[in-house]
Amino acid sequence: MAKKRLHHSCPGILMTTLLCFFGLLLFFNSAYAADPVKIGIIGPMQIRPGIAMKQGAMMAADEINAKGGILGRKIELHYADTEFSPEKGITALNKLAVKDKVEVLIGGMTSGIVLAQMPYLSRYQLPFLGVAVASSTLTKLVKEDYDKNKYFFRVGILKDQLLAFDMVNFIANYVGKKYGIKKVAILLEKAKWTEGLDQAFTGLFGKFGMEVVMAEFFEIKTNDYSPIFSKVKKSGAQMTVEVHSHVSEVFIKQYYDQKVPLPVGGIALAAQSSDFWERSGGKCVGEFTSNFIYRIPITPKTIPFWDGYVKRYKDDPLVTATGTYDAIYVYKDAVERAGSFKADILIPALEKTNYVAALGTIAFEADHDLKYGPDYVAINWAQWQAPGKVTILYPEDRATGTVQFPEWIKLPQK
Amino acid sequence: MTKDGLEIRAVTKTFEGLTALSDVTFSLEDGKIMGIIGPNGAGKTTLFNVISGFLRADQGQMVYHGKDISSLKPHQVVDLGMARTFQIVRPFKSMSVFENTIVAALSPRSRRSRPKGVKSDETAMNVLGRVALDHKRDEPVSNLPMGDLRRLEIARALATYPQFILLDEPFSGLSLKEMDALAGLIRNLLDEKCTILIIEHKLKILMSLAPRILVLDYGKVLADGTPAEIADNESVIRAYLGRRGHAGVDTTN
Amino acid sequence: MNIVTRIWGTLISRPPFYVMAIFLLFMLLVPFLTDDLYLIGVLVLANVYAIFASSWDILSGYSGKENFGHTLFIGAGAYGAAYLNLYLGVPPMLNLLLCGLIGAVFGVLIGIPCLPLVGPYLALATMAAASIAERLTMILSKYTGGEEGLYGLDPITDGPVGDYYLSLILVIITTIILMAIGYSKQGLILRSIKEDETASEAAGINTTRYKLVAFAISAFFAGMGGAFYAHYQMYTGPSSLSIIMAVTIIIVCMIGGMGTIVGPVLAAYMLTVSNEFLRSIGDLRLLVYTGLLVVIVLFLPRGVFTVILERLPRFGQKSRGV
Amino acid sequence: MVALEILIYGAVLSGIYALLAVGFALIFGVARVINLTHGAFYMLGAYITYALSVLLNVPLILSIIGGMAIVFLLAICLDRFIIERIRTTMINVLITTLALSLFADQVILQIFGPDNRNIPAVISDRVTLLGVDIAGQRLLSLIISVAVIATLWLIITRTRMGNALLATAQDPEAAQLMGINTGRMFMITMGIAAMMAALAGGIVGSFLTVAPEMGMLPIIKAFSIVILGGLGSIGGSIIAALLIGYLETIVAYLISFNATELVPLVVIFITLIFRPAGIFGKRRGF
Repeated sequence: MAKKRLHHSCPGILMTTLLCFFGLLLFFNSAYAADPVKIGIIGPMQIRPGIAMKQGAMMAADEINAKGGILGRKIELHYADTEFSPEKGITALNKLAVKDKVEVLIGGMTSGIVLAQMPYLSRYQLPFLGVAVASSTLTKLVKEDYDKNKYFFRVGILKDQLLAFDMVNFIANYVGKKYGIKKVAILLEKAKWTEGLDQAFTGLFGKFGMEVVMAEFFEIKTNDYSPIFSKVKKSGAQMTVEVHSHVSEVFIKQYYDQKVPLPVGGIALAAQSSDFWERSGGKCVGEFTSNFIYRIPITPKTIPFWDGYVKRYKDDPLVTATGTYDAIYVYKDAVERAGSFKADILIPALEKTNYVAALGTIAFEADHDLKYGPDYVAINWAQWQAPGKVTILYPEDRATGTVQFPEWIKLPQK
Repeated sequence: MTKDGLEIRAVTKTFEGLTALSDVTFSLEDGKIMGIIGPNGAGKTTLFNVISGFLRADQGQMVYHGKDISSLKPHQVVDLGMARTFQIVRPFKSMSVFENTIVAALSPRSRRSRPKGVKSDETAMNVLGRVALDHKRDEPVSNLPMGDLRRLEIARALATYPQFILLDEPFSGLSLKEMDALAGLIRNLLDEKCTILIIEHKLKILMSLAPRILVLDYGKVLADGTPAEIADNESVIRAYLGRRGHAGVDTTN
Repeated sequence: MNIVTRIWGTLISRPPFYVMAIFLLFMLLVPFLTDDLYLIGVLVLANVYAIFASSWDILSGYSGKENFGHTLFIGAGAYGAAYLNLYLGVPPMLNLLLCGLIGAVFGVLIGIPCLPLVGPYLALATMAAASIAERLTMILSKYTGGEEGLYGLDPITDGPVGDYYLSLILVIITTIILMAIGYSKQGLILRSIKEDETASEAAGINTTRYKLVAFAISAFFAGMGGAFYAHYQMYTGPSSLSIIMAVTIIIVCMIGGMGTIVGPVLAAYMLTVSNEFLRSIGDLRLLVYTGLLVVIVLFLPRGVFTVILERLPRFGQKSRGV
Repeated sequence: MVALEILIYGAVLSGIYALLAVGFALIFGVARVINLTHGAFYMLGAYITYALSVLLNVPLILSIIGGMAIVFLLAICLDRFIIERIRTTMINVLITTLALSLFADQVILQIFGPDNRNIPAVISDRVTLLGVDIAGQRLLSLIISVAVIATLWLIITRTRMGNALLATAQDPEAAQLMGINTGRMFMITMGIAAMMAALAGGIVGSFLTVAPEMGMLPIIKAFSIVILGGLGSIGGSIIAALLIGYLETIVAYLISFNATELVPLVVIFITLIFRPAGIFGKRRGF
């Protein structure tokens, strides 16, 4: 009986609901004053790096707003989730550009998503300060078609080739020299940004007098690494180099379980977060990791930022937090120099940026890439050590300790 | 070997070791009617399924009008002019009486066979008229009583312009009046030179229609003859009486 | 001209067609009623989903062959458009047609082996086929761009309003053709296959052929929609092949009412638009959706709009036949 | 050496797959339901074990048992309040159970966030077996799988309840006529299967990972195993689990590491096209 009655009343209810939907839609008017400057934060908001972006942005915005905003306009943050998919990334960008009417985009993670978003930047004339995208293709596009792609700037991290260079430099000049390691096996996550790295590595290791005995891509969603580790064991490599920007707990857990007797480390975004020790069940012991900042005085702003962040969020800042925080300041700096928020006037000013940020001194190359070097932005190398702390090793003037290997690690000489 | 009629030669069909049909052989001339009887599980419906292409015989041969039909698909069998009805009626439940019939009228066989200029709608109405369902053309099938559903089955078969009809217990569930009407329809079909193979439990009405009856038991042909011969056949009597109560046989009207 | 009058003749007596016509005419006016480009963008997406859903419906809703791999055809169209445009410079408009054909070819290729399968077996086989294609885009990342897909396709029009009108025209064409098929004798035969394939065969219908044609038609429009989607986004990637998307399409059709064409189209708009409104509740959105879906399946198993559509009176006594 | 590694790692993989697939096959065989929430039960088992052991400091073994118990109850409720009502329509069951598993993902995402979690191992030592280094927990998971499946086998073949289950699987209507409460049989099956999935989730947490979407991949595997083995055939599922487990391992070691995920999908497709009843199924389920 009840079921029947439901069926009778449903058409009416549903029609009304439908009409209401469209009615609301059409008369929804967002015509309030455009006083604040709207900044769009775009990234994978459901996962840790995206949350860190949001946190870094809020911190910068609050600081700037407390001091009167940018050219007298308060910052208003808008967020959009790319959900780790280029398609959703486009929808998210559309939402920020058209609905929220933001004046600049900050964020971006996963180069493939930003590549898919690129054509839209010129459509909406929106500057985009990319925080966690490493593919060199992005800035190559700026160089190839400046008028169309000039809106993109890389802020938070270095491009893939430089990441590779810095890593090879650390492995060859620090670990390699110290322990006589000459042969490496490289395991890379399959992604747009690692494609560039793969090519860069073979040449680079050769240049530093090392040999790549094995290079293998694995998929982001890999669940069982045993076959690949067994291959590593047999490859004759003396060290395992890992490169991935997604989940890497499974990788390191199984590396430990399988007692691969080689030192391991490289670029692993997950391993940069402070609770990685706990999340990997302590199995990341001995893993080399890197980060753009640690709690060390890279610039006078680094430690205040770090402490402020930890105080506010009870968590160490991820690279995406630092990048977003700095990017907002870089934007403010450029706007104030340009005296305008307009993209056409702003972009030349952004190009002339020379700003001391938490990350280092931020300046851009002609193709809008982040400048690299001890005077600008460089990577710090460290190691996970028992009982769950990160010891900074390199550059040596920033070191907080020395290398310690677990007992099953076999080294060529010692 | 004749070019006419249907010839079934040594057809055998087994299901997971159970023999449903064993070495069944018979033939039927065009324009004739033959009844099939047998206890439940004797393989009558299986025989229909094999002939109409829904099941493939393991062994044996079936020839209709000189053409081997052993490996044809059901719709190809219909295309040769053989239509069937189902023992458990299978209407298209969400469709109207008319829509049910028109599906058959849309078959290639029906399009080819009807007089030029006649549309499928007309064909469908026509056959509905023949089975006296035309007044219910727009009713949803779900509202129909059993008698109407049986006639709808037959209407659907007729809409394909068959020369040969396999009727699977067409009289079950019908009232006396309906049975008379259906018997009349079957006689009409015979007058139109249609060949009919009919499974029926209601022996009285079957015997009044069919001058020849085939008895199946355990998948084997037990007897093949006139009603009188069948009634006197020792093994037929044993097969029926050997079962508890005249299982599957209904001698009443 | 004969075909046009025939299509019109088929549709003219059908109330759901008027519902659709009124709705789509209203949609034509939307850009005059609002200058919210974001809303227009959302509605472009709704148009795309309307094409995907209605093309699924003509096969699965009508013949009951529930295809869980519709994205294979969409992906074939989308990747086809990307290759044709990026490597051969085929213009977007031509791609819509070519990729429809590519989709149809895939429809036939998948249709032939899958047709004998019924129920969950068909669902699984089609789902596996789409998943295999998705995995292959990852494995062959050199040619397909892997996880990140192919980008840099030519835009199909010069802005959101153009995209909107083009996609709406595609919806109109698609729905007119699909509804005409649905109400035609072929549609009736497909419905008979859904009801009882055995009885359909016994009525002399070559069900395999009808199912295969339905596969091809369904895949044609899916491929066309996929090509539009790729050009609209100037990008295509493996998510256009994902099971989640295939399931989303089925859900749209289930909520709208399977086998009606109108229902899935209306549901596509309703869900896409409400999806945007629910953006404010952010993460909880999926939670609301999945919960709602379970409730609908339990209490309105035939879909939301079916109940309404069936209550509309029919016009024109004469042609009430088929 | 490679052969030994394939042997051992393949066995572990097959064991976990079998644990998931047998439950899945059981539900299908007895209740004629393709239950896509099976992956969610696996995920929930892992999360409940994590919450109990890591957050509430309950001893690990008890946590795993707790996870199994809670999932058992959830499964019974699912059967009673939802599946019971839609059992007859295949597409409704598929879509509803899929929606429910997405629902479960979202609930977990809201509670625990997107980060991956780690469940400590029952056996945290690494062992060297025949020259192959392997986590103790992996071996343990193999042993548990074998033990659980053997127990299940005994229950089904030797007990009255098992006989009732088999009767229901063969012909629910006849079973009902014989006085078997088929509704209860469906519910028990659902509960047992869900418990096995939860157990699998609880023990893989230390060498795989615990994440909201972790149930999706295993469900595809379980599905392909059950199709290969023949829907409803428990023996078939075990053999199919071994086949797929080893096939994946062999492909990973000898052909391409990245082609492993393709294996179950291709197996599903080919099996369905050429032998829809599966290699050990006597007949099609539908």
